[in-house]
Amino acid sequence: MGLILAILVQGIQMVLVLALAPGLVGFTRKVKARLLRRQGPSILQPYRDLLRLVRKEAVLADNASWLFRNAPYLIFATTWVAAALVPTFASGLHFSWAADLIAITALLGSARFFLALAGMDIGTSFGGIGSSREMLFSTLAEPAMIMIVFTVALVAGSTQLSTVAAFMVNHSTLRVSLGLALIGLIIVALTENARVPVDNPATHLELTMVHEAMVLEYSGRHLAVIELASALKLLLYISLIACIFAPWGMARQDDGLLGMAIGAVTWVGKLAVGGFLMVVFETAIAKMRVFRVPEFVGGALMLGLLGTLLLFVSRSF
Amino acid sequence: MPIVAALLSVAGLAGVAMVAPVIIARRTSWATPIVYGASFVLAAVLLVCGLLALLGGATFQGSVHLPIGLPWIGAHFALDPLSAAFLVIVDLGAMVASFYAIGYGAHEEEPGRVLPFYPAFLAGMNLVVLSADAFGFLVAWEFMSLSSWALVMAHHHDAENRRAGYVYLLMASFGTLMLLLAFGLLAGPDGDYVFSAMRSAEHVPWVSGLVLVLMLLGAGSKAGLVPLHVWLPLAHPAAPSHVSALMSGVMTKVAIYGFIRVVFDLAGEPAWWWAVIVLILGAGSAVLGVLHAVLQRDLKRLLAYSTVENVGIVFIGLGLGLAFKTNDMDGAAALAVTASIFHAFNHSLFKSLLFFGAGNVLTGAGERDIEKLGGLVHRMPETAYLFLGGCLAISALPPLNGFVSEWLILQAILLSPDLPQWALRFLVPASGAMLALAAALAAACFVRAFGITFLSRPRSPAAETAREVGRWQIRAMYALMALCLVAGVFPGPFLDALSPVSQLLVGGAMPKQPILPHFSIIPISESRSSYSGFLVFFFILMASWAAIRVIHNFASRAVRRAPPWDCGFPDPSPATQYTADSFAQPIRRVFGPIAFRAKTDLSMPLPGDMEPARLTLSLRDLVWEFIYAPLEGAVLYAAERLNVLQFLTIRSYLSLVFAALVLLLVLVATWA
Amino acid sequence: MTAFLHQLPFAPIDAVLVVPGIAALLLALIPQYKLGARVNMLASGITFLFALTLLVERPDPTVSILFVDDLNVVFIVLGTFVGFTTSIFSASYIGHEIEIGRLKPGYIRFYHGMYQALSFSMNLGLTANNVGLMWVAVELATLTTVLMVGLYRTQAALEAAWKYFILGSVGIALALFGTILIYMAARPVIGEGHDAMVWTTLIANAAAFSPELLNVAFVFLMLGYGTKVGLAPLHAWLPDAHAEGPTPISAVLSGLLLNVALYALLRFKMLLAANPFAVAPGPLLVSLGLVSLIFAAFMLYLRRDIKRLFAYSSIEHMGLIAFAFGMGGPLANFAGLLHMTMHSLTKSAIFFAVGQVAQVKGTQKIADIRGLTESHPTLGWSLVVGVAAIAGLPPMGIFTSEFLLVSSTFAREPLLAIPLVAGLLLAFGALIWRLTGIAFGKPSPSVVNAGRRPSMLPLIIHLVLVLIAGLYLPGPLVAWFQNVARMLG
Amino acid sequence: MERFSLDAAHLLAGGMVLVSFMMLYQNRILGLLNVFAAHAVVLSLSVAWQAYVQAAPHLFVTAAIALILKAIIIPVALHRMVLRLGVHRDIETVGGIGLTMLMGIGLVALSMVVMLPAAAEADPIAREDLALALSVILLGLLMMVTRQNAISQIVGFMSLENGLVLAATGARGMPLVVEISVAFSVLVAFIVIGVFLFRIRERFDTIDTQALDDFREGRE
Repeated sequence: MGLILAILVQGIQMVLVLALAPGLVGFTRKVKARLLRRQGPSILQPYRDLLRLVRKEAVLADNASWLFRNAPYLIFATTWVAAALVPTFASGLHFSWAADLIAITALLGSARFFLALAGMDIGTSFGGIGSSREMLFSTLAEPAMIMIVFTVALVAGSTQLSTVAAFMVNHSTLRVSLGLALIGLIIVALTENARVPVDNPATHLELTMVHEAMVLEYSGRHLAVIELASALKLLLYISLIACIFAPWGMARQDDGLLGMAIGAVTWVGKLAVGGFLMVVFETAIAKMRVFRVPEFVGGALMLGLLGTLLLFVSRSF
Repeated sequence: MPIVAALLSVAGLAGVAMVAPVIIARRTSWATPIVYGASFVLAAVLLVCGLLALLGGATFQGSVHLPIGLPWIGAHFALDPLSAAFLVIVDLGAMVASFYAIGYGAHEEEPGRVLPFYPAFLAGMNLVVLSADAFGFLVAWEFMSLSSWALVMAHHHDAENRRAGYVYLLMASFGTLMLLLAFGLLAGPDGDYVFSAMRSAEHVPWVSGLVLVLMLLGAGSKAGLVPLHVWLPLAHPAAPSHVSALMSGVMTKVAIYGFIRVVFDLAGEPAWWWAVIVLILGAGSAVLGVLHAVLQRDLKRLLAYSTVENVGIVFIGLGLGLAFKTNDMDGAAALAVTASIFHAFNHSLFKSLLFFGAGNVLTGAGERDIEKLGGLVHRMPETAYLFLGGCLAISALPPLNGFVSEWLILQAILLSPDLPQWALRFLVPASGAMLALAAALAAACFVRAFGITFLSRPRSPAAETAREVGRWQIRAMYALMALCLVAGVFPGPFLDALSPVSQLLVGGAMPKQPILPHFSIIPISESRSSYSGFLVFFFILMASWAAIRVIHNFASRAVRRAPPWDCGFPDPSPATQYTADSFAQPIRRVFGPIAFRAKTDLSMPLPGDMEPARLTLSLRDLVWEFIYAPLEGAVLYAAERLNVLQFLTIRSYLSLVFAALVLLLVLVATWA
Repeated sequence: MTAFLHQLPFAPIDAVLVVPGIAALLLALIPQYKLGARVNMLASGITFLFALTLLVERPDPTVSILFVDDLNVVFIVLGTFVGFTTSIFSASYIGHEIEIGRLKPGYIRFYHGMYQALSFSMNLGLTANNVGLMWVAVELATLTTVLMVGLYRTQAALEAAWKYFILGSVGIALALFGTILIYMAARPVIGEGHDAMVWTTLIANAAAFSPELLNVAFVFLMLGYGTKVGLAPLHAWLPDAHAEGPTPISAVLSGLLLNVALYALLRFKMLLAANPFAVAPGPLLVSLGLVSLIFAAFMLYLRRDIKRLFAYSSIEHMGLIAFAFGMGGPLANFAGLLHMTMHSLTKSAIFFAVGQVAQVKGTQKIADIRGLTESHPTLGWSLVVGVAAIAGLPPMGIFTSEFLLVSSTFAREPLLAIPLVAGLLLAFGALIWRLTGIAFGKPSPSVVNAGRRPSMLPLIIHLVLVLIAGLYLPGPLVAWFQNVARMLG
Repeated sequence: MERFSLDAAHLLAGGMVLVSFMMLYQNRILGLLNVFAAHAVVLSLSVAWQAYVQAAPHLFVTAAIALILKAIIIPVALHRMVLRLGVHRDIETVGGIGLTMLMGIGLVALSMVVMLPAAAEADPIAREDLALALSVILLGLLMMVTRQNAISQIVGFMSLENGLVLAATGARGMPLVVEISVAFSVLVAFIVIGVFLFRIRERFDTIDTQALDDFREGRE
C-alpha cells in the first residue's frame, strides 16, 4: 500500500511538472510584457501554442536523418526525467534516490548533447553556430553546476536532493558558501535556460541567438516537444533553487494529503516568485555579447569553486 | 589453474605470431582470418581465466614459477585480483579487436607488417599483467612497446608515421628505463626482483617517494600523462584502427596497471604529498588532453587526445585513493580506487568502440580529416549509430557507463574534507572542478566529432560516396555498445567484482552493492548518495516512448520533406556549413590563449581590393615547445659540437691520449 | 669425452693456437678463393671445437705457459665462436667483393692468412699465462688488424689503417711500460725471472706488492689497453678502422679484438683489486666508461656512414661494459660479462647484416639506404632485430644485462645511474632514428640483383642465440658467470 | 763498485733525458735525426751497462739491436727519405720551442713525483732508472704531440720506445726483454716502411676535414 502510494505521489509529481511547465513560461511572458507596459498574451498561450504545433504536420529538411527526428523525444524524455527527480511539493519521493543532483545535471547534459547534435544535422550555418556556442557555455556551466553541487553536498552531507532539502529545513543557517552557491546557481540557471543576458528566447533573427538557432529547422510536433522540454527545464531550475535554498513548506513522503496540498501550494508560489524575480532581472539588464558570456558563466564557476574551497578549508563557513 | 591456462594462451599467442609469416608466405588470403581468429580464441580463454580469478576467489588465483628469465630468480607469474581485473580489461578489448579485425584486416595492404606483430602485442600486454617479478614485467612491458611500435610502423611509407614510431619508441624506452630505476630501488642492492620480496621489504620513505616519481615518469609516459603524452597522439592514430583501439583502449590500461601495482602494492606506505603530485598530473592531463582533442581535425588523433583526458581522470581517482589511503580512510580509498579502475574498464570499452568507428570511417570514406567528412549518418547508418553510442558514453552522459565511473569519482571527492592535510583540501576540490570541466569539454568535443563527421552534408566526394563496412566490424561494435550499456545500467556487479581488488590495494572495499532495489549503486552509504542507471534508463525509455505514442496517436504523425529553412536563406553549397574549426572557435577563443597561445590573424583586404580575406590560425603546443624542442635542440647542438672530434688529425688524437695520461698521472701523484 | 681428449697427441689448449698458426701459413699459400675460404672456415671451426673442449678439460697451469681459468675460457669460447661464424660470413662476403672487383684476387692469400694469424694472436693473448707474452700477442693482433683494415688500398682505408697503427702503437707502448712496472712491483715479492710475470703467481701474491707502483702501472695499462678497447678519449682509431676495412674484419674487431683488450684490462683490475692498499680501479673504469658511453651516444647522431655508426655503438657498449666492471660486485660484474658476450654476438651479427646491406645497396651512406624491410625483407628485419637488440630492447640478451646493470647501479649509487640512463637513452634515440630511416620508408634502389645468395646463416645463428639468452640462460652458464663475477670482485 | 755501477747507470739514463730535451729543442729535421741517433747510442750504452751489471748477456743483444737498427739504419734511412721528400728545411712545432721545453721540464718533474715514491721499495738503480725512463717516454710523447711533421713524429715515437727499452732493461731480471724489444723493432720497422712505401703522408696533420670530405663522411 505504502509502495503504491509512493509511486502515486511520484506519478503526480511527474504529471504536475509537465502540466505546470508551459504555465510557468506563460506567466513569465505575461509578467515581462506587463513590466514593459505591454498587455502580453494570456498565461495559457503556451498551452495553445503547443497544442497547435502538435497537430501540425512536421516539415523535415531533405537531408534530415533519424537523429534529427528522434532527438526531440530524447531531449524531452531526459529533461522530464530530470525534472521528475527534483523534489517539488514533497521530498523523499519514491524514485528520488535513482539519481542525485550530479545525475540530474548529467541528464540535462544528455539533453543538451542531443540538442546540439540535432542543430548540426541539417548542415546549416545557423544550426552550427547555435550548437557551437551552446557547447561553449555548457563547458563552463556544467563544472560550475558541479561545484555548486559540491558546496551544497558538503553542507548537507549528501548529493541526494531529498536529503539536502530535509537538512536545509532542519538546519537553516546562513553560510557564506551557500550564498556563493546561490548566486552561482542563478547564473547557471540563466545560462542553461537561454535567458537574458546570455540568450534571448524571444528573438529569431538575432545573430547571437543560441538556443533558437539550434532548433531553427524544427517544426510541428518536434518543435512542440522541444519547447515543452525547455519549459520543463526552466521549471526544474526554479524548483531546484527553491528546493535547496527555500525548502520550507515542502511535504514529506509520510505527510498526509493536507501536507501534500500545502506543499503543492507553496511550490506554485515559489515558482511564481522565482519566475517573477527572473523576469525583473531580465528586464533590468541587457543581453551580453557572446564572448562576454564565458566570463559571466566563468564567474559562476569561480563562485562555486570558492564556496567549495571555503567549506574544504574550514567546515564552519 | 587459470594462471597456467593463461600462460599457455600467451604462449599460444606468441606461437601464432611466429607462424604468421609462414602462413602469409603460403596462403596470404587465409592469413588474416586465421591469425585474428586464433587471437580471438586465445584472448577469450585469457578472458575466462581473468574472470575466474577475479570472481572465483582464491581457489582460482595462484602463481607459477618458471625457470626462464633472470637466471637466479626465474620468471614469476601470478594471478591475483588486481592482475585478474586488468586481465579482463586487456582481453575483453583484445577479443573484440580481434573479432573486428577479421573484417577490418581484409583491407590491410601489407598484412605481413601487421599480422605477426598483432598476436605478439597481445601476448606482451597479457604478460605484463601476469608477471610477478621486475625482470619479467619489464621484458613484457618493453616487448609490448616493441611489437606495438612495429604495428605503428606498418604504414611506413608515410613520413609522419615513421616519425610517430620513432617518438613512440623513444618515449617508451625512456619509460622503461624509469621503471627499471624504480624496480632497482625497490629491489635494493642485492637485486631481489620478485614482487613478493619487494612487497615484504621495508622501504625508507625517500625510496618510496622516489619510486612514485619514477613510476609517474615511467608508467605515466606509457599511459599518456601530460607532459609525457607527446608520443600518444602521434602513435595511436598511425597504427591500423584495431591496433589504435588496443593501444588507446587497452595498452594505456596496462600502464595504469603498472602504476597501481607498484605504487599501491609494492612501494610501501604512501605519503600524503604523493597524492598531490598524482592529482595535479591527473587533473592537468584531463583538461589539457580534452582541450587538445576539441581542436583536432584528424578523427583518430582526436580520439587519442581524448585518451589522454581519460587517463587523467583515472589518475585523479588514483590520487584520491592515495590521499585516503595515507590517512587510513579505507572506505573512501576503496571508493576512489574502485572508481578509477572501473573508469579504466569503461574507457577501454568506449574508446575501442570509437576507434572502431573511426576505422569504419577510414575504410568507408577513406578519410580521417573530419573537415572532409559529413553526412555519413546516411551512408553508414550503423556505424553512425554505434559511434554515437560511444560518444555518449565517453561524454559521461547517463545512463551509459562513462557517467557511472565519473560519478563515483565525484562522490569520492566529496569525502575529502575529512583529509587532514591542507594542501589536499585545496587541491581535491580544484581537481574536482577540473574533472567537471574535462567532462563538459569532452561533451563539446564529441558533439563536434560526431556532428561534423556524421551529421550535416558531405564536405567532400569521398564522404559522399562512403559505404558501410562489413558485418564483422559492425558486430564487434555492437558487442562493445552492449557492454557500455550494461555497465552503465547495471554497474553494481562490476563494482562488487572489483571489491577484492580494492581490498588488496587499500585494505578496504566499497559496500556490497545491493542487487535490489532497481540495481542502484551506493558509494558509501544510502543516505549520502545513490544512483540507479537502470531506473534512469528505464524512465528515459518510458518517457520518450510515451511521448511518441501520445503524440502519434492523438495528434499528428504526418511528415513532409522540404528544403532546409535556415532562416529563409539556405545555401546549397556544403562549404557554407559550420566546419570543425569554426565549431571549435569559441572554445579556442576562451581556452586557447592560455593553453595554446592561440593566435588568429585576420588580413582584410582594403575596400576595392579583389584579394580574398585570410584568416590564419596559429596554435602552439607549449609542452612540445618548452620541454621537448629544447631537449632535442640541446642534444643536436651537443652532437654537432662533439662531432668535431670525428675530424681531428692524428696529432690531435694523440694529444687527447697524452692529456689523459698526464691527467691520470697527476691524479695518482696527488693521491698519496 | 675426457678420455678421448687424453688420447690426443697434443693438448687442446695448444691446438687452439696451433691450428690457426698452421692454417695461417697454409692459407698464405692458397691463391684460390674458394679453397681458401673453405680452409679458413674449416680451421676456424676446428679451433672452435678445441676451444669447446676447454670447458671440459683444463690444462695444468704449472706446466704450460698457457693457462685456462673460468675467466678466460669465456673469452676463448666466445672468440673462437665468433671467429668461426665470421669466417662463414666472410666466405660469401669476400666472394662478392672479388666479383665486383673491389678486392683484387691477389690479396686473397694475404687476407686469409692474416685472418688466421689474427685468430692465433688473439687466442695467444687470451691464454697466455704471462703478462709479457700477452702484451706481445696484443701487439701482434694490432699489426695484423692494421694490415687487414688497409686491405682495400683505397685512400680512406690507408688513412684509417695508419691512424689505427699510430694510435695503437702508442697505446701498446704505454701498455708495455705498465707491464714493466707490474714486473717491478712483483719482483721484490716473487723474485726475479719468469715467475714475476706469470698471472697465476701474480694474482696469488698481489697483496704484498707495492701499491704505489701498482697504481702507476694501472694508469698506463688502462690507457694502453683502453686504447685497444676503444674507450673515449682513446677511441679515435676505432670508427674509421671499422668503417674502412672489410666488413668481416669490422665484425672481428668489434666482436673479438675489443674483448681481448678488455680481458687484459680485467686481469690487471683483478690484480689491483687483490691489493688492499692500491687505488681502487673501479672509479677510473667507471668514469672512462661513462665518458665513452655519453660521448659515443652523442656521436651516433650525426653519422653518415652505416659502419661507422655501429662502430660508435661499439664504443658506447665498451663504455657500458667498462662501467659495469668498474662498479664491481656480483650483480654488476655478472651484467658486464653478460653484456660483453651479448655485445660480441649482436654486434658481429649487425656487421654481417650491414656488410650485406652495403653490398646490395652499393653504398655505406646511411642516406642512400632506405626501406630495407621492403626491398630485402629477411635482411631488413634481421637488421631491425639486431639493432633493437643492441639498443637494449627485450626480449634480447642485452636487455638482461642492462637491466641488471642499471637497477643495481641505481640501488647502490643513484647519482651514477643518472648519466648512465641518460647515455643509454641518447644512444637509443640515435640508433632508432637511424634504423627508422634505413629499414622503413620507400626503398632506395638496389644495385645488384644478387646472383649470389648471401649467407644469412651466421647472422641468424647469432640473433637466435641472443634472443634465447634474453629469455633463458642455462644454469651452468649462469653458475659459471657468477663464479667469474666473484673472481672479479 | 756498487756505487759506481749505480752512478754510471744513473748517468747514462740521465743522459737520455738530456738527449730527449735536445730533440725537443732541435727544430731542424736533419739535426733531429742526428740527435736521435745519439739518443739510440746512449740507450745502447745504457743497456750494455745494465747487461754487464746484471750479468745478463742476453741484454747485449738488445743493446746491439738498439745500436745497429736505431742508431744507424733507421736514421740513415730517414735521412735519405727526408732528402727525397724535400722536407729537410724546417720543422714547425706547435706552440713554440720555449713552451715545449717548459712542458718537458714539467713532465720530468711529474715523472719524478710519480715514480720515486712509488718505487721506493725497488732497488735504487731501478728506481731512478724508472723515473728517468718515464721522463723519456713522456718527452717522446710530447714530441709526437707537438710536431707536425710525420718524420719527427716517428722520431718521437722511437724515442718513446727507447724509454721503454731503458725501463725494461733497468728492471732487473725481467724476462722477455729481448723478445719485446724485437717485437717493438718490428713495429718501428713497420712504421718506417709504411712511410717509406706508401708515403702515406708527409705529415700526419693532413688528415683534416677538407681533404677527407670526399671519401669519409662529410658534415652536412
